[in-house]
Amino acid sequence: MLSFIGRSVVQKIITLFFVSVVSFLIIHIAPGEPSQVDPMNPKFTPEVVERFREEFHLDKPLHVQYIYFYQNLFTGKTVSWKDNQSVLQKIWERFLNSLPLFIVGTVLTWTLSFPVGIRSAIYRGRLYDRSATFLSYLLISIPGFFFAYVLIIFVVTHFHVPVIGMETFGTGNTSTVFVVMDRTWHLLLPSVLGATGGIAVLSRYVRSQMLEVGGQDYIRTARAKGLPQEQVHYKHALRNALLPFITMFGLILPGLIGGSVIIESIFSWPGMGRMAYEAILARDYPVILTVNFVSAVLVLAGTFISDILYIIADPRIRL
Amino acid sequence: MKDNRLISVQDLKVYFRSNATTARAVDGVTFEVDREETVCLVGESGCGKTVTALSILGLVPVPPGDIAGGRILFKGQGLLDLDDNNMQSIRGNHIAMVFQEPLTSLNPVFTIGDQISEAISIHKNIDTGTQRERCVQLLRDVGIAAPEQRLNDYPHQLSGGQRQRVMIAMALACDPELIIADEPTTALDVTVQDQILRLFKYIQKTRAMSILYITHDLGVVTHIADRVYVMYSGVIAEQGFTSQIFNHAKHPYTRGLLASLPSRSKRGKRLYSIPGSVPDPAHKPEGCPFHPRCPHAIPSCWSEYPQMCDYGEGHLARCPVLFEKTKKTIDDK
Amino acid sequence: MKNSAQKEFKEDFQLEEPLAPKKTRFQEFWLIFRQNRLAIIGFFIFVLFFLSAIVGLVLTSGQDPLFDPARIRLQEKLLPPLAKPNLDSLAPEDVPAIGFYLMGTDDLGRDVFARMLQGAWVSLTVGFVAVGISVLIGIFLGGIAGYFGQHYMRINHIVLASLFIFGVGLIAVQSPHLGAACLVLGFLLICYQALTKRKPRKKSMPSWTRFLFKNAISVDTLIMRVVDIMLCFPSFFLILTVVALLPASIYNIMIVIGLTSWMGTTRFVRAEFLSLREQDFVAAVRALGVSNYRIIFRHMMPNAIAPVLVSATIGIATAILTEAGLSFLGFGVPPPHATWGNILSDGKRFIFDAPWLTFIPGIVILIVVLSFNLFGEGLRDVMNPKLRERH
Amino acid sequence: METRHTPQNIILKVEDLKKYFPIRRGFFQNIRGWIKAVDGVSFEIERGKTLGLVGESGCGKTTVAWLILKLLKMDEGRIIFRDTEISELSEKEMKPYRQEMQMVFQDPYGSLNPRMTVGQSIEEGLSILGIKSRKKRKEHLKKLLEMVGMSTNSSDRYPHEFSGGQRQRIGIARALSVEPSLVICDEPISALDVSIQAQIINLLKDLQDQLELSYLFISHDLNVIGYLCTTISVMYKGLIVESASAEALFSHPYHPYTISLLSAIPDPESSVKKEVKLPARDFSDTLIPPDGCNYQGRCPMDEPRCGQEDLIFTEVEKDHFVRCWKVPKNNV
Repeated sequence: MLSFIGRSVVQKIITLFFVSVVSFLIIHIAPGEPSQVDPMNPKFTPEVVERFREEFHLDKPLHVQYIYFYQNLFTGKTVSWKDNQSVLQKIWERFLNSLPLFIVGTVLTWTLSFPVGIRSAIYRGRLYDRSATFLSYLLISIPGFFFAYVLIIFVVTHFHVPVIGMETFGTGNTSTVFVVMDRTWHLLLPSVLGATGGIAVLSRYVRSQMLEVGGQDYIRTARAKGLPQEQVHYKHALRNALLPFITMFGLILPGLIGGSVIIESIFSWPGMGRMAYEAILARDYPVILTVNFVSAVLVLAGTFISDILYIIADPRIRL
Repeated sequence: MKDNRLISVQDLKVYFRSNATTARAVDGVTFEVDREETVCLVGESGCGKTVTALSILGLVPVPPGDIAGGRILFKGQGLLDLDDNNMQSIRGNHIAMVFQEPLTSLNPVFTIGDQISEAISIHKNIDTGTQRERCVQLLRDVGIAAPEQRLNDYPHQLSGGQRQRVMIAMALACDPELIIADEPTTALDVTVQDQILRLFKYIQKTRAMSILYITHDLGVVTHIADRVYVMYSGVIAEQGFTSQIFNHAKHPYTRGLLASLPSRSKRGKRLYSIPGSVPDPAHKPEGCPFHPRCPHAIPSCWSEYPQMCDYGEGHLARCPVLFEKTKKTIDDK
Repeated sequence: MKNSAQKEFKEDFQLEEPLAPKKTRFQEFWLIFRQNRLAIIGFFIFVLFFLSAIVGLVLTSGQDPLFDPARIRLQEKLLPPLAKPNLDSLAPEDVPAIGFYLMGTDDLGRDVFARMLQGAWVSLTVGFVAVGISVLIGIFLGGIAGYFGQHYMRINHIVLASLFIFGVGLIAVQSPHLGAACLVLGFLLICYQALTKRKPRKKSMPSWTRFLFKNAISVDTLIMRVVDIMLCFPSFFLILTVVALLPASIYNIMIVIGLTSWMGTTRFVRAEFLSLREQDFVAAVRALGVSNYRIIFRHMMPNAIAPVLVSATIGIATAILTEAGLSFLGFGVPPPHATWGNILSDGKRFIFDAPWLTFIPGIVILIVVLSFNLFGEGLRDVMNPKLRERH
Repeated sequence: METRHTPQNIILKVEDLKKYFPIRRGFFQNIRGWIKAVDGVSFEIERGKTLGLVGESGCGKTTVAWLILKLLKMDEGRIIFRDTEISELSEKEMKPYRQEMQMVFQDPYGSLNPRMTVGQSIEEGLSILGIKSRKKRKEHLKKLLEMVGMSTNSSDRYPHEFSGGQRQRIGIARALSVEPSLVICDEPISALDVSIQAQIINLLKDLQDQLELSYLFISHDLNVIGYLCTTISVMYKGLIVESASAEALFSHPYHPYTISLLSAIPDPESSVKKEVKLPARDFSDTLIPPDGCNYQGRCPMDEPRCGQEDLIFTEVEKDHFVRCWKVPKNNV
């Protein structure tokens, strides 16, 4: 077990190194330079550009730049080119904003898709299963931004509540109840939207896993023992069907960044995804690279956690 | 005699329906198992023997399965009419089953102790301590060394033979009257198969229970069976005591099977082989299901479904053609 | 008795016939496929979409297209679907070809129907080209990892490859001396290898060179690590970054989507190949002495490709969604050219005044993507060997 | 029956074949032990005769087959086909010998490419044989199909349209398409229906007579082995523990494992019911076997000495070899 952990950590660190190199190369080899972002801006005289290049080591060869950048990153000195703020500080703030969205979305996904999927599997081929199947295809296929607008129109016209942003502007003096309600309304739509795709995909997956396990011989054994149906489904089948989801559980971590760009920009939610989007627009390389690096760390940490969980959960794996 | 009957299956029909076809997996099977008797159901893959066993326990998946007709009487009680709850109290408690693949038939994520005591706890009202003792005793009975330690093992930690012993222990957990063993040794090596067969006989003797043993291996049958039912394509082709079947087979199929077995004594001689293939349950031939492969087939075999012919002393075969022939030879004599 | 039976058997000895009546592959596919009603609907929409994209391309391009998606009629702006143009105020060449605006007009008075037709072609090509790229890469790398996976890269291979990559890389980033040195070193290494290869055995070599010929990493591990690295990038974010940095063009989008989505296929093909390698029929043809090339392309690929096709169908749906998302965010295809994503994006400002600008492209994307998904699921059933096997 | 072994008469000779699979553990994936799948197997097959290799599942029978066909790389040993040592040949040099040795597989469903018609599968072999003309190939194909008892119109069908026994026939036709002289049959009938097995056995026997084939027949079923084979080698955990002519092995086996195998055969002809004993002890398998005899722990005649000595394959009678130190003493 210890040697597995050791091997896996070393492997992940090597992977991380290559990720950092590749992302650095992608950004820097692509045509265009940040110093040319706004050539029309009168403030950017050639001297300023030159000073700018010098300050951010842009005049050095690439490998030197690489070392400078990651040195700064690990010592926490990296600053955004746009506003000279500490990148880590910025990411942390945005991360805190994204967190409630992420948590509500994840909880919704995982609590809804399992009952739906299991029920679909048990009532396979019946009306419930068929409508759930069609609905999940519908949800997988609907473009998120379109669905967002449909929902916005629906909520705004029927409930007359504003939903854009994190809270309604100028609600500072009103009662706590109102603020909480207001916050909840703002949180609800984007997190529901973020969860729909996940629910659809996951419930399909739960269903097929349950069906797969349901055809196994040990389920027949359990029934031959005289176990009641519920116990067969929820003890013998579910326990085995759940195993693959442990691997998926580790993979929700990176969803913190990647999945939310469109939704956060529609709802003007000041989260990580929106920050990344703005950074890309502004060619703010340090922010882009750091976000990328953080998300790679999250991916690797996620797979690491799920590997460990899987080993703990499945008695067949011996190390 | 009547009181001695444990289970009787009468004209059981199980069909599997799909959109296009209906596969008549079991097509009118009748057989009995008496108390303290070992009965073998012999047949090739696809002849419906497993489906027959599963339908006794009500484990045929519906749909696509469909119990199209017949009765199953267990101690006089019709099993097919029971609701789920009553059926559950019979499964494992009065009738237990041992399956073919011991590895896949045990749940990989529970310890064997859990799985055995689960069977006890459903049917018997015993506290956990006693359950544990009973598990240990059961494992010891089926010949597993150091049962106390094995209790906390997972199935993958055991060898194939040990797993099958665990399956048997699980079946024995509630002292059932009938054990249905569905090809329990097919996946095992010859030496292990021998041990398991001995174990079955030992159990039957010491516990006074009945065994319905399902196999395709005629060699196994001679080892274990008191009476034999030969199945072909969803029907019973021949039935009788073991010595009757093996020494005086009356159905062309049984005869063909016996003649086609390779053995050292037949070296150098050409083996008899039954021509053709086993019929697909979805496209069975008309009349006698064996007629396309039968050397004795006469035109009426093409169209008429053959009746069981009684040779006396419990020996029956579903072949009127051979029955006529034997009668003639007896008359001639 | 036994003898007579044997004689009878020998007399009517007959050749074995196949069990099932003859059916072509297509008939078999169709028999299974038609059981899935949703898949059939998906398939017809799929065909319809395909046709309309091609027809749309013909009708909306050229010097004087029948439907001009770029024609601006400011006086006709934000008309609802099926609205008749005001013939008095409109120049005759501005009147739409079918006499009315089937899907209304947008804020510049452009015919939404014409724009949707033009966008269909964009969606179609993006979907097919991007998935084509990713499937090709995926099959190639997955096939190598699955078939030649046990082969080892020796240290000299790796040294060589990295020398050349660094050499070219360093020259590209303006340090030509170091780069040239790397290249020269690599060239020397090749010469050295060629020399040593001619010698019969490696025994004569000094011990430090033997280190060069040690096995370092298996091909399989190498490819799978590359997949791991690629999976570390959040895909939409990566696509967004690259598309933003590159000049806006539809081809860049296709290539970028393709280059960032091959990992699933690779893993899949690798797993298929690994399991196929273990199958007896592959062992049988290896025993016959069939060449590796033929084993891969004639025996393994046809068996591995079916599930890849299924995931490709669903991949097209995802690519269309991704492209629409990019267009929506304002990246990608440059403005005068219409795509479904940017029609929706332009329309979002008028969501209450002209909801059709949001709903028409939204629903069309939904239907097309849905049809691809349903069709893919249907294909999965058809390709499932369990459903076709008789036993 | 017994002819003196002359070198010309021997078609395949295997000497001290070894294949170990490493067990890797720990941080650096160091090799912590070896699974000795095949641990020094030697035998020879005479032209036109059948050697039976019998043993329980996992004893390394199939690995031996794959090693001989060079589908797996061996670690040590020599394979001599006719007069040529083929163990060191490169893939290119191996080509002419590949055609000489073919294999019939256990699983009739997995051994045919499901996406190729029967004709295509068999013709592949024919084109390797060098038959270029299309017409000739079709003729050959027809002949081959008839030889294995299949009708000619099955050539444009896909494997799933056939039953298990029919597929096995097709598999045999494919193996014969390159006109081999040695066919390795790896449990060719154990996956088939009982009523079909005899068909395939008869077919294999007919083909042997017609084409003068030699067989290496791998099986776990002593009934079949006893019926088909001239010589029998009993394999246990990677080693051949006893080897003799079929008559000798069945009438007076020496090795305790062979004895237990023979007594365990469910033989319908001996309808004597076996006596009921207490359930026999069951055996746990260890991954890494101890020193000395590999049958330790299961052997009824276990003694401390079994764990100390390395055993030699001793000739206890003419052409009867046993790997057990007790046997010569009993026999003297």
